Amino acid sequence: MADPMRIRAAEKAGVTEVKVLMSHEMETGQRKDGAGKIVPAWFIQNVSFKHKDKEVFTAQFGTSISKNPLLSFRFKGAAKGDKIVVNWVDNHGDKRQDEGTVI
Amino acid sequence: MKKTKKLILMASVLAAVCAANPALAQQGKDDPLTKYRDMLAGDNPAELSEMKGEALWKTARGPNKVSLEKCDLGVGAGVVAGAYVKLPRYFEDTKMVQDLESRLVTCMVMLQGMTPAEARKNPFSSPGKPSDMEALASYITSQSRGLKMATPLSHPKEKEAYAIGKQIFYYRAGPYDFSCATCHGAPDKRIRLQYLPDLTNPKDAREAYATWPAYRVSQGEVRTMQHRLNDCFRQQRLHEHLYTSDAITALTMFLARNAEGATYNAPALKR
Amino acid sequence: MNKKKFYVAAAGTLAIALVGCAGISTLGTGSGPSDAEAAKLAQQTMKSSFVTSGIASVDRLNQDELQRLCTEYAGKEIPKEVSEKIEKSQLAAIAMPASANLIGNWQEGEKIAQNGRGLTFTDKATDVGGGNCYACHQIAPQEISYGNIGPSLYNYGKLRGNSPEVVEYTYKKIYNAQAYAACSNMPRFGHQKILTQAQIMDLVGLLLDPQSPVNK
Amino acid sequence: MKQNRRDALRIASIMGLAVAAGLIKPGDAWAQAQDWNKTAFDAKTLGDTLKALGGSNASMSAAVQIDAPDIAENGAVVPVAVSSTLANVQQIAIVVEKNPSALSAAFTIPAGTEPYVATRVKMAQTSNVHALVKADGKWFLATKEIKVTLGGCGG
Repeated sequence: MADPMRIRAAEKAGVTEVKVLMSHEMETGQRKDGAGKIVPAWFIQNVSFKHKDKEVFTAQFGTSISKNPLLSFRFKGAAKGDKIVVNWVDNHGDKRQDEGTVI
Repeated sequence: MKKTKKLILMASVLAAVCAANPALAQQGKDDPLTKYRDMLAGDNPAELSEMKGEALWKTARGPNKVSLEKCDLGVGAGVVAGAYVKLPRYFEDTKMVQDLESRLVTCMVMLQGMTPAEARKNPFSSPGKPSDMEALASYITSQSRGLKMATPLSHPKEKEAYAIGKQIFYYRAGPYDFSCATCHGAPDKRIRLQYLPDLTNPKDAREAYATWPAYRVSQGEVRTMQHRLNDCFRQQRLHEHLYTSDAITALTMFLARNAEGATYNAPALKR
Repeated sequence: MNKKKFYVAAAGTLAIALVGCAGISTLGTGSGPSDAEAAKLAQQTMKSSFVTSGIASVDRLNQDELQRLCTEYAGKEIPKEVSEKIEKSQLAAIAMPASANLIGNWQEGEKIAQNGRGLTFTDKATDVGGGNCYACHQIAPQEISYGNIGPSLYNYGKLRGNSPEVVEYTYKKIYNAQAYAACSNMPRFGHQKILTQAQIMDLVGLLLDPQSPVNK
Repeated sequence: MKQNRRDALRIASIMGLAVAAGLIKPGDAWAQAQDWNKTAFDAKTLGDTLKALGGSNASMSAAVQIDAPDIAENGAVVPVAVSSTLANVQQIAIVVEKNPSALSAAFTIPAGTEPYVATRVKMAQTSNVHALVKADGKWFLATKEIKVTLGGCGG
């Protein structure tokens, strides 16, 4: 099972900056293992951010996003104490949902 | 009067020389990597490892199905806060000087009932094979952040370890004739574009020790002091040391003690 | 752990705290072992702590005479008779190639200078190793990622020309830097069989060939 | 077209019922509903990437900014941030020209979300990095070269 994300969301003057670190190998499908065999691609493909059931940001990733991806964006309309729900799914269908609180 | 002025001037020049921090020079305007390092700062994937390590610390594991929450890291059973800045140290129960990872092996064996081989099974992660040890070390070290390095040097075994570590630091061997001091014995040196801490200089020694373990962006993992030294020996073209061996503990003792007074700030983020 | 004992330990720790600008070599080890005792203990400790791994066998810990002397004088001034003895013996051990022309292919030399692999416990015996010259030296100006443990070699040939003396010196210096500078940090690339004679000649080419980017 | 939309709505409501009935966890339903633009991620060039994202041409614009270092100490982790002063930004994409798959990531920016994103990409070698921004239905572009250096002991 995938490990939890670290979610930070801070509101300042009406704008909330969200920063998320996701725990994932993000294998490119280009790397060879010790025996010289190609390690198949394994990477997060979709990330979604919701605030009060409204999607405020989505991302599609390719194989060239760094291991343990960082994603940061800013949106308006959240208040301190609100929840941000983050979902990701990878190309194996593995997924993870975590929640952060706006501070 | 004139003499006094001259003395004051000399003293201030001396003070300035003492204060000149090679670590700051690394972040000078002329360092082309300043922007890269600045942009990475602040969002450290090591935090994922810290979270994982905390959960592992509290999870009942091993044949005895107990957590590590009663493990004595040197500052009392179960005390994690402030433990790392006082390691390595002599432990009465094992009659050994131990660093963090060596001590964790002891706790996994004594508390959780693992065999030493099980406890040492996967000290360094590789892609797809995460290491519990690295996660535990991330969590435990993070609980010393902001504290001053204060590795004890009073027990005869601690003094012996320090003295041995110092000898190892200067020991030249292998096909490259390298010692630790080859790369870490002079100020303001670089390999490629990476600054090398001068570990014979207290300022650098403090800064270097206080920033391990670190999330290595080149490896995508948190690497511990054991891994750092293991890889230094590899690059030195020596053979492989045993995980948590006495030689590594001694060298770590030498480095930790020379970092005396440093404000601990890890897990850090490095190339 | 006994609490009282701990406080005593802490007090001892404070007493040995670093003072001012003092270097680490002055840090007291109190009643710890003497340097000579510690050196002996260190040998034993290392022997019991290292294992043969891949191509790196435990005998790599055994020092030759030069390594022993350079360890002994680490951080100290080397007496003149010692450094002269080292340089003389190292110079005498240099093997010159059969070829009269020591200036090899600079393009190959550049690859060798870039390559930092070889002889570690994760390398294979069949891997072709490099010199990793850029780790310590500036060489061709196109490579911006270079170290500074050694001096800049940019314009090496332009500044020195390529007389037979310069060519021979350059070959021998790469082959065994200790022949000219006792206890230098630079590996003895030929002497320790890190590089082949042909590879060293290619590096001579990189440094001395007028067509090499080093001399442009 | 209308029919499709109605089907989509019906599927959405069925999914909603399944979630409500506890048959599917919210994450599952979400995961199954995701689109991943395979054509765009398979593209080798900036032009093909743009086409796959639904654009035909993109004009260079000073209103698109790439914040990234000139030199990266390691290609495995290169910080890149894209922002824009254009109005009504709908999408942002990051393209690394010399990577085997040029498109690193594509982002949607709904109304109320600022035209800004920061992430970290892998770069196989020194390359131009492009930021594509779709605003008011048109595509704009900014480009920056990032040098990737060799680092460390090299072994």
